[in-house]
Amino acid sequence: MIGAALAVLARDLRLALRRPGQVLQPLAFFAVVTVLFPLGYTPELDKLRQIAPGVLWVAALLASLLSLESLFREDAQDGTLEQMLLAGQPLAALALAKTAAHWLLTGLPLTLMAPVLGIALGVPGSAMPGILSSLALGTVTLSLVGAVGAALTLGVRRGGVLLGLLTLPLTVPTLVFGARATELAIAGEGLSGALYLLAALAVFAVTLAPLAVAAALRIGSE
Amino acid sequence: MDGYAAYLWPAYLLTFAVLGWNVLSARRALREARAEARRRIVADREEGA
Amino acid sequence: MFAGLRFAVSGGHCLQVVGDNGAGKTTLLRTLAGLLEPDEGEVRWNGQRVHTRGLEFQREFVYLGHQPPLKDDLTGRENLRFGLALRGSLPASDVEPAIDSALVEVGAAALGDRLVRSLSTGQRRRIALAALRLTPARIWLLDEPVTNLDAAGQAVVASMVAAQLDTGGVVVAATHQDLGLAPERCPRLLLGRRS
Amino acid sequence: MDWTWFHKFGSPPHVYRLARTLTPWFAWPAGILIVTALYGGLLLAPPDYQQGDGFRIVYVHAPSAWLSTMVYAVMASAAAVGLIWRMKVAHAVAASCAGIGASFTAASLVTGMLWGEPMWGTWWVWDPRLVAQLVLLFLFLGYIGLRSAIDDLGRADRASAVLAIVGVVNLPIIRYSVEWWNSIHQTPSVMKMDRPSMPMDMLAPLLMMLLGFTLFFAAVLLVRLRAEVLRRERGAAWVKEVVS
Repeated sequence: MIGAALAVLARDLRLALRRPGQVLQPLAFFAVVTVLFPLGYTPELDKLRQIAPGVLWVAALLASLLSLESLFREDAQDGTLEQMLLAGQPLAALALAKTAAHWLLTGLPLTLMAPVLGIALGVPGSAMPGILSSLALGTVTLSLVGAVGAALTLGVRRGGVLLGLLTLPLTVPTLVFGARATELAIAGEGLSGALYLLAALAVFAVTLAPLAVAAALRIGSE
Repeated sequence: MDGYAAYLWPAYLLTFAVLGWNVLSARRALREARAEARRRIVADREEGA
Repeated sequence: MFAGLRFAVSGGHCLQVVGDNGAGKTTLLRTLAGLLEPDEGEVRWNGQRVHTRGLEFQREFVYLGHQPPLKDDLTGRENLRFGLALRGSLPASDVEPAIDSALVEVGAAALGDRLVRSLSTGQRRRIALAALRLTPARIWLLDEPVTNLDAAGQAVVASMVAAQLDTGGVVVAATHQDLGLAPERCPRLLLGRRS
Repeated sequence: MDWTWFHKFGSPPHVYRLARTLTPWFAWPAGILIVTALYGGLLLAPPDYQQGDGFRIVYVHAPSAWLSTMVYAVMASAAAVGLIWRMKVAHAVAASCAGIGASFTAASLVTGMLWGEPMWGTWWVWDPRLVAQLVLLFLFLGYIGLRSAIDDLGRADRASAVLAIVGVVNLPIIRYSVEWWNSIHQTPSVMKMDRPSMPMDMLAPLLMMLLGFTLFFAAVLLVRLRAEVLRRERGAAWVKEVVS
């Protein structure tokens, strides 16, 4: 079972390396959305610093969501999803492996990029460790919750819009705790409370979301 | 109803409109489902004949 | 889709499913594989219901749909390696030799290191046949196994099916083409449109 | 243990007939309770010492808010039963709940805003309960959207069931996170009647409204369930009997 899950993870990473453009797209999206705020609001760093937590988190949320739409679609189209369904392995483990690949390819790069964008929003350097750790934890939950939505909307008309409608309300807790952690980091206060909550969400999602994804994938490939 | 009438009545009106809508739409759904089932029976009978 | 269908296949036997387009050949195979659930009735394997025995049963069969499950951006060999790792049926040291011999067997030795993207439909089918050859499963569920294959490829399928039956396996194939087996060994199941 | 009752609940004709028999038993008490509570709430209950007559919105706001959460819970439970025991009638119950739930969630939002405006002087305040209701409305809309986007009924039933279960698991977390968020940002909340002892003539109409709305939901659900079962079973022999 672990071997099969690792094989799925390795395959998805290898596929991403063969088409690096797909990995870069969510990152570019993240940057573009963040850059729009100074243009749409004000270039004054003092004011931008106040909205930086919300901007970073909403932009990361949307970037992660956009890339999730195709999480299972290609596998469904070329038949390898069915191959996984019939492999005699627990589907939840394979789903977790696919989500882990998604996090490594999207959540982690988004996290690493956030400090750079944070500088553009006037975030002080002392806040960077807090931003990195909160986003690293939060994007795990985002990938998992989004994977449930992606599995449910697999092969559905206008699946992208629906994916947003299904997934975004479920990401409210991550957004609340994540943005708060970032706010505290910028203010230079202790943020361990918010990080604990983010970690709890991530653990909860890792435990339950793969089961929901597996159920949804079985239903979707009928 | 001191100064609150302008808020109180719309709230009551809206809630009772929602109650009414629920009754009407449920009844309409049932009526339509029955009509549809009847049409199906007529169609089956004509096919059989 | 279809109703009133009842059949049994025992070890060493084949079942050839024939019928018009839309008669439900693929639906039947997918139901046997447990991908679809029958509205009524059940599929049994060794007396146990397939849908309650999910994972155990899945290791007993391999399903090959009419589209070979291959990733365009991987080579044939990488695809085969993934399929083996997914099933976990071979120890790591045996993987490469097994892949080599399977590729030779299906006449695709030269194709293994090319990206699947660059292969023709028939060549992809050959890679899929190599995957079938590599999977130790007693039941083969094959949807249109010989479509898009040239005469040599069809002969490969026929000999693979014969070998599978000789070892006591079961093959259920949906195809109109002859698999080169004696009729008593491979009865036909005709699916007709519901009239 | 005797499971025949369970299988009976899985049988569409039985459910259809049972729903038809039970509807008036819920509908009439619901109507009587709501009308009585209306009289008690608008005429008999004294004005609130702080909020004056404005507090009377509670008699329509609270029952709608209560129903919205309860309907979601009923919907998710029915969906879970349908998913686990493959009971088609349970899926029909879940499908019937969505529209009712969404309408009451919307009603509770608007009445909440109507309550808030005279208190806060603005139509929308980021009150945690309003926000939670808004998220609940999105959950209902997502459920309805997913259902309508899948053509195959069996798939739509099961996919939406997974969504409803995911939603109901998340709902407490969402509520908690919104409360937590509010406790940091300190917005005032007036939509609470959390006085230690609400006088009986204020409380009684509220309790009657809550019960009345619950029974009302049951009655509407039963009618919708009949429609849903008929739609799913058209062509079955028992349908001919009940409609002709």
